[in-house]
Amino acid sequence: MELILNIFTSICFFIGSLSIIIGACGLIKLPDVFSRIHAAGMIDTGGTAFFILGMIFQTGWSLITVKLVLIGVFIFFTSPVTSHVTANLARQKNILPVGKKIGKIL
Amino acid sequence: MITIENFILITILSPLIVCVLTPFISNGIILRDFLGPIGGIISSWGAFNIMSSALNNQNINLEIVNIAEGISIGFEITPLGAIFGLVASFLWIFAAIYSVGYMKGNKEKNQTRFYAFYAIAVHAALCIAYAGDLLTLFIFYEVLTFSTYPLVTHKQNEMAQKAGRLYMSILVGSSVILLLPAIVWVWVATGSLEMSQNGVLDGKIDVAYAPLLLAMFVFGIGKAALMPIHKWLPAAMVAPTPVSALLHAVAVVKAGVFTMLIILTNVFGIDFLAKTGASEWLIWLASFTLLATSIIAIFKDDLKARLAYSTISQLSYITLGGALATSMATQGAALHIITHAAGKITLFFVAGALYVGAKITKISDLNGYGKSASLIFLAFFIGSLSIIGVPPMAGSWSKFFLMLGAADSGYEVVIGIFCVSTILNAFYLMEIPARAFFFKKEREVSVKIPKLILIPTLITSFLTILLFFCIEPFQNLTSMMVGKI
Amino acid sequence: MHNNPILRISTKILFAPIILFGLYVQFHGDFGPGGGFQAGVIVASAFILYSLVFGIETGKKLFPSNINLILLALGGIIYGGVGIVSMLLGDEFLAYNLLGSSPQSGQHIGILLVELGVGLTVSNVMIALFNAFASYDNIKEK
Amino acid sequence: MNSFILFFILFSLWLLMSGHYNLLIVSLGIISCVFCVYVAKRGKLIDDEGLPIFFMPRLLNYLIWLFKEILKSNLSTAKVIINGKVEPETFTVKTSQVTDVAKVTYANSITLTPGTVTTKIQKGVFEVHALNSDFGDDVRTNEMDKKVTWLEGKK
Amino acid sequence: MIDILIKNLPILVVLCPLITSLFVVLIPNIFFSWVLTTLSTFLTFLFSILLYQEIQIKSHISYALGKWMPPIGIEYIIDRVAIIPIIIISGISFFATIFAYKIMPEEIEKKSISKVYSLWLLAIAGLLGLVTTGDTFNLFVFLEISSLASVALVAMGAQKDKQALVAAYNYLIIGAVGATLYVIGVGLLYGITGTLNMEDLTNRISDLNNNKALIAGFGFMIIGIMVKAAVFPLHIWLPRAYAYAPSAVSVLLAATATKASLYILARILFSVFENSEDLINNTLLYVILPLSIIAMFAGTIMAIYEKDIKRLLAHSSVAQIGYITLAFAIGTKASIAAGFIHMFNHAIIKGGLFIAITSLGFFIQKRVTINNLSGLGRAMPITFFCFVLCSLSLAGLPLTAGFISKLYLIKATISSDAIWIAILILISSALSVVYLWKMIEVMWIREGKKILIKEKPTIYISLIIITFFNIYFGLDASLVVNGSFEAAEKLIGDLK
Amino acid sequence: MFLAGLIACAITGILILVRIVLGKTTFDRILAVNSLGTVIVIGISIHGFYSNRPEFLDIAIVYALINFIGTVAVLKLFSTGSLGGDK
Amino acid sequence: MISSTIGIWNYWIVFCLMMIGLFLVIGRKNFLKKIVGLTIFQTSVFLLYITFGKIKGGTPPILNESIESIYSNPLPHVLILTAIVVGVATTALGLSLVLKINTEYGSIEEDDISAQDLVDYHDDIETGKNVDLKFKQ
Amino acid sequence: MISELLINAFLVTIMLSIAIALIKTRTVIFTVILTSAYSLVAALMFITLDAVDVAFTEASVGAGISTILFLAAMAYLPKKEEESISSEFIPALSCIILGGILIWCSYDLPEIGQFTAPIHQHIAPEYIKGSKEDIGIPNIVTSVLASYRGYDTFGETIVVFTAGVAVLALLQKKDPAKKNKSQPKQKIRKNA
Repeated sequence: MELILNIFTSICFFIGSLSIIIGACGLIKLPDVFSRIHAAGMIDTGGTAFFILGMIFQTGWSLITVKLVLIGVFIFFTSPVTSHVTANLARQKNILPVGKKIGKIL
Repeated sequence: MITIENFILITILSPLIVCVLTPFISNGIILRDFLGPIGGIISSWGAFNIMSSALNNQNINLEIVNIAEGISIGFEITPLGAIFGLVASFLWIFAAIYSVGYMKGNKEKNQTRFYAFYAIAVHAALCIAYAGDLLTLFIFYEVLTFSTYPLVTHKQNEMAQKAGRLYMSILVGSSVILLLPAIVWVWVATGSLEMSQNGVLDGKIDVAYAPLLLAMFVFGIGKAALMPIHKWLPAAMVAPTPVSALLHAVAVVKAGVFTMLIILTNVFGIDFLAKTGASEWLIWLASFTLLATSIIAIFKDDLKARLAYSTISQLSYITLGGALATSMATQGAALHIITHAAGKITLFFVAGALYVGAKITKISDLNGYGKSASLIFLAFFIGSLSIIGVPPMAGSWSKFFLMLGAADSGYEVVIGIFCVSTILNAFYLMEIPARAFFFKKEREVSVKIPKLILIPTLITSFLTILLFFCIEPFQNLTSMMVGKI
Repeated sequence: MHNNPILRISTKILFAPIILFGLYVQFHGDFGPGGGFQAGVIVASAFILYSLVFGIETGKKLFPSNINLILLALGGIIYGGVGIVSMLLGDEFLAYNLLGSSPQSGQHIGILLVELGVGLTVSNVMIALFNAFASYDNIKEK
Repeated sequence: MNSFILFFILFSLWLLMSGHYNLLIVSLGIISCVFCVYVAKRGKLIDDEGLPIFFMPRLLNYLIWLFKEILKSNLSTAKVIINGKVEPETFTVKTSQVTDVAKVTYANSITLTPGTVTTKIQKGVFEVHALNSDFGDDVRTNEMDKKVTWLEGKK
Repeated sequence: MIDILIKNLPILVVLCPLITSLFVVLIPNIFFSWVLTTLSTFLTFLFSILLYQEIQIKSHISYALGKWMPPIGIEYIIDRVAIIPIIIISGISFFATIFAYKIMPEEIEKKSISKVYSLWLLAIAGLLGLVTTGDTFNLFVFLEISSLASVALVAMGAQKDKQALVAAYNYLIIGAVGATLYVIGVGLLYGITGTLNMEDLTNRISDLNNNKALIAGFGFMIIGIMVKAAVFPLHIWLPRAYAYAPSAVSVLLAATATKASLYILARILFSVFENSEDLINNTLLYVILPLSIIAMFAGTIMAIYEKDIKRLLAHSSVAQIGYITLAFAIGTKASIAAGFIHMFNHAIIKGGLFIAITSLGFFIQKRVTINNLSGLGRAMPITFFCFVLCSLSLAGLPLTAGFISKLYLIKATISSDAIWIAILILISSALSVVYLWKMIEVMWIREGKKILIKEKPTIYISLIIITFFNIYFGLDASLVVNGSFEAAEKLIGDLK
Repeated sequence: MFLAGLIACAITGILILVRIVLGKTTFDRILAVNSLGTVIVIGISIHGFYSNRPEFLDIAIVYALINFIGTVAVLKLFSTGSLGGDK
Repeated sequence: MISSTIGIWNYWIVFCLMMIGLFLVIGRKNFLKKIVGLTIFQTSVFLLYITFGKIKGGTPPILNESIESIYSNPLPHVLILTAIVVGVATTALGLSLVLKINTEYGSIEEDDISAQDLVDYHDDIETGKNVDLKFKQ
Repeated sequence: MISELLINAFLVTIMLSIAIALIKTRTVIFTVILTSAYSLVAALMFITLDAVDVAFTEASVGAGISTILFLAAMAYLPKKEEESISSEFIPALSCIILGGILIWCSYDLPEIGQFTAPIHQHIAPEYIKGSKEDIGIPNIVTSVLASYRGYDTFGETIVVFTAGVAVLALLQKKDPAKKNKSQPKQKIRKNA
């Protein structure tokens, strides 16, 4: 049982690690603020989710799980907010996104 | 029956009470003006009693305040102190009367303040006279300095400010930097602040250090106006004349030389000095001062300045007497305190009278005033004779003893110096009555000398003659001082 | 920034849980990391978030500055009061043993109250600091 | 009413977190929750926006779907980042929700799925930035819009 | 009840202003907040006097806070040494509070007054806590209370003079660096001994000889405290802080703030590290002695050339602190006693001088500079008279308190065969007459504008009292002198 | 396993730091700092498991909270020029 | 040698950090930067203390029945808790002063401010043109 | 062991680089962000050094509140730091000297984590024992904080209170009546 859980955790951690590292790479690689937000979003969502899942496998059902879930919920809740507000502000300060534009811009 | 302790208190406190009362009754001007003389009379009554008890060789110790363990403010009667106390309090009567006349006649401002500080200065001088230990001596030495500052700068103008600065910097500087550590040194060396008739330092201090300690004392006592630190005295002449008269002829400078004598006799002890020769350098310094200032005095045209330099020179007599470290010389020095005081106060009174009466300050302006103010110049003449040392004036006694002492000590050169100095004295002092009586008047100025000025002047000049005949009690005291009765 | 609906709504939703979390930290300081300071800061940060999003004036309406001042002192008074009570009970200052029926319960009560005092002061000071800084008027005197 | 609901939510949260179930701590918990509710009420936070109860029934369903979407887009974003084929585009979409809460949920959902970000919100229109046109197409299908509108449950 | 009071006296002294400060901030009324402050400082003064009596019986009181026995809990130690700064601080603060009544509302906006009084009490409480504590870290906490409160008080001067802000800022930063250095020192010592309690520390470092960490820890502690005590090269915060603070605050700070730190310095040097004699002797001889001598002269000379009077007095404080540290540096019983005597006397002298100068400034409504003083001696005779007396006391002239301290200082130096130091001390004190006289002269001699000034009793009453003390302790110093000698005995009696 | 997670977090952290340093616009930095915060939250949680005391997740929560509020504050500063403004 | 160096190298880093912080305080003329430096300095000192408290193989000092192990030293933690709060208090006060200074002087550079002060001082004293203070009447 | 060292080295490197960046940078906002980051990393360091409570506090107080305060203050301050004219040599030298002294003395400090060091032997065991027996709460830090050294904490509360009152008194808003009178005074510039 413990072994299986450990394997699950390892898998989750692996995926999580991958996603945060790729996210970080994206943060460096991508050309402008707006596209970087996507990479950051990867760290916030994919990374967090998998890591927390992996840890939940370790704890079983206990107080710690609750807290882990809370952390997850909190990050899920705040991450889009900060991303959006950042993007919004960048737009307000007249930073235009690169690339082609389809449709009109507000 | 009033005990001697109470007499000390009476003597010391009556000027203080005068000072405290003066501001409160400044509305009743007349009463205020009388306070000084009354205080003087009470005070000198006490001083007389103290002197008589000193003559009976009563040993009186009075501790007023115990500041902390081992230090206190206390009073004690020494023969020398009794003399000085009497001089200061007795002459204060006349000076007070005189100053009323002077201030009124000159229409000075801030008279109340003047009288108050005047009284405080007298108080400090009296406290110095009866000081029981070195600390008390030092404390009131400083009080005297500070209480005279408002008097010196009474005019509150630029010149007064400059003079006041010089006055303070020399007196305070020297006393704080040198006198205080010297006193503390004695304290540390002997373990107490007491003084004794034969000195306290014998065997307590390394002989090699004795001249150094003496130097600290000598230069610390700026009021004795030895040569490098004499500058304050002429500068202080910007003060109103009563101040110059009482303080810079009697209280302040006499406090200085009194302290000097006390240090020489009661701290070092003349035997100790004679044995170690620690004071030899002082003899030469004092002699030099004596001659140099006499010569300077000749070239001063300002009357008060000339008198000031004369004072410096006379003070050096006293220091010299102490430094010679023989009993005769010391006696002479002690007597010179009183004789010179009587003489010099007269001279200053005259200078003030001339200023009030005719606004004259320069000697060269005096030509021919002898007739219009003959009494004044007569007083001046008598005073001058006393200072020169001509019998039957008091000054002759002290000069006589000093010369004897010099002969005793083996420094024959000093006798020569005395002689030269006497000639110089005669030269610069006699010029004034000579000009007044024998020179031709250059311009006509009416001389109006108020009675309140004239009378004290005459009385003090009379005193110089009186003293010649009544020197005996004083002489007894001085011989008690040197332990030979 | 309250006209940005995303920010506004997330603040509205998060506000109460943050305060609750702060109070949780406050009262569970005995068992895990946390205590008055941390709790105070968390509670204060909830209010700060509120003020940031809805504006400082609204924030002051929610938490008037005079109440803030009173609570600011009250925290210290509670802390000192516990000490003084223990002194009146005959012990030394801040000795909690006599506060409860047994020394241990006395200690518990004491620590609880003391931490409460700390939390109150810290949270109120932090809010007060934020308010003072944020509503500073940059106009020169005279 | 809403206050009570908030209270119960908070109190259950407390109980879940606490782990100490003695009288003192629980009563402190109650006091804390009451305090929270009071402050929230004072701050005028207990309304449909601060406590969107009407979401509750269908929320879980939506979340599972959203999570799936997030995983998918994570994968594709990772691909894009590794490949480096970035062709960002900006466009606007219309929204069909009524309440602000729902709009915010929609916007947040867009943002949460990596690859798309809402950059501006105006009355009925969002400005969305996408990493490349594939992501943009996902949004433009309006699938998510419908889901959120369904979640809102008002019409 | 009385038992409880007596038992808890050591803490009550600190607690009284501390707790009151929490209440004062809530009172919006100016008058009542002042009344409460005065009451509190008075009670503190009363407690400290009671404590003094207690000390005469017991000689050493150890108060375990929270009933945890010393090395475990925090301890308050009050002995014959600590009582001196306690009395100084509580006494001066009482008079300063009385002085503050009229002058505070004039300089500070009405809305902030209660807060300022609260800070005032906090500063006092911090200083008192500083001197009573027997725990090195607790000391830091109270150091910070007092310094934060004093910084804020100094900054309140900005309402009349904007330079107060810069002064307060420098005070804050330098003070914080000093406190942090002190904490580093405490940390290093804690690292090698494992204790924070001073007495325990003394015992535990006795077998650590030549431990580098010990030396460094000691050094950092000393530097930190020296910053707070404004010992010479670290004094740069002081002149401005004193000069631009609100009047009442300058009085409080000048008279008390550095005293507490100086006491801590003495305590660290002679009590905490009494077992590392070499270290202490070297520090005294090669660090503190030269610094003190430089301080004496630098402070005095700066004061002579200074034209802003409050700054002038602050420079003179630097010099006076030099005297005190010099006394410590000589390190004999007599000299340390002299240091304590001067600490006490300097507090009352500076208190008086600052009260006088600030009330002058208050009446002329200007920054007090040498030019502005013209003619004030005649316009304000009472203040001027007290000012002169206090100045004379500062210059160390007879019949004043300052003379006593100078006398004992010189005696101590001469009896330890260092007559050159005695001469240096006296030269510097004679120089100090120069700047004091400069002021007196201007007030006395120069004609000023004819201003009609009516001195108010509410302002000069505390000036008169402090001046009276200046004279009184010059005439009856046995209390101070005996106390100081007992303190010195306690500090180094068993050492040398 | 946990160590691996930690190392991954560390690598991510360094990469993000590179972005912070490179910066370009302030918004890039804010974004990167925010991501760094998330990574650190994860790291703290993992560290708890790694050191066998997983009960200290409160710190992670606080961290996330502070991260959020900090970002909001910075953004507010940029949008209105002060933290007190109402716009 | 190496082992002892490893044993204390953490101290060295902490000391370096401290010195950088201190340098910011005393070397920089910008008032805000000084406060930042102070924060860095203090935080580094906190690290020093916490490093003292660490025990190899220890766990955080929170008792747990299920774990029997060594607990790290709690005392430095307590001290630093205190110190952190003190630090933040200092920072807050410093910042408020900087704000006021900026308002009054229009600058927070030390050079600029001392130049202004000097002019002020000169106006006040040398020329005798006395600056009236803002006393309330 | 190695891994602990590794984590430690990583964090320390980050802290050092942040500190150096702080020396370099002249932009205020960047300074503030870096300071916040420094505190956060320090908090991580505290966690790895077993000081969870401290980490908690540092994260919330040191990083959270002070950053917000910095930001709040920054709004009114110049956004750029000017290059100073005066030399930075002497401050740097004195810092290096102090650092040198500290490194010199570090050889006599106990090795990190050594259980036999006096610091762990002297008083700390009594706290650990006492917290269980006398006080009965698991968090030793809390029991030391609130009970054994409760007075320190009291002092600390007072420090916070002091700071609060001080800032309130300093930044007190002026009476509106007075504000109307206010006129901007002419600035005195360096060259003027």
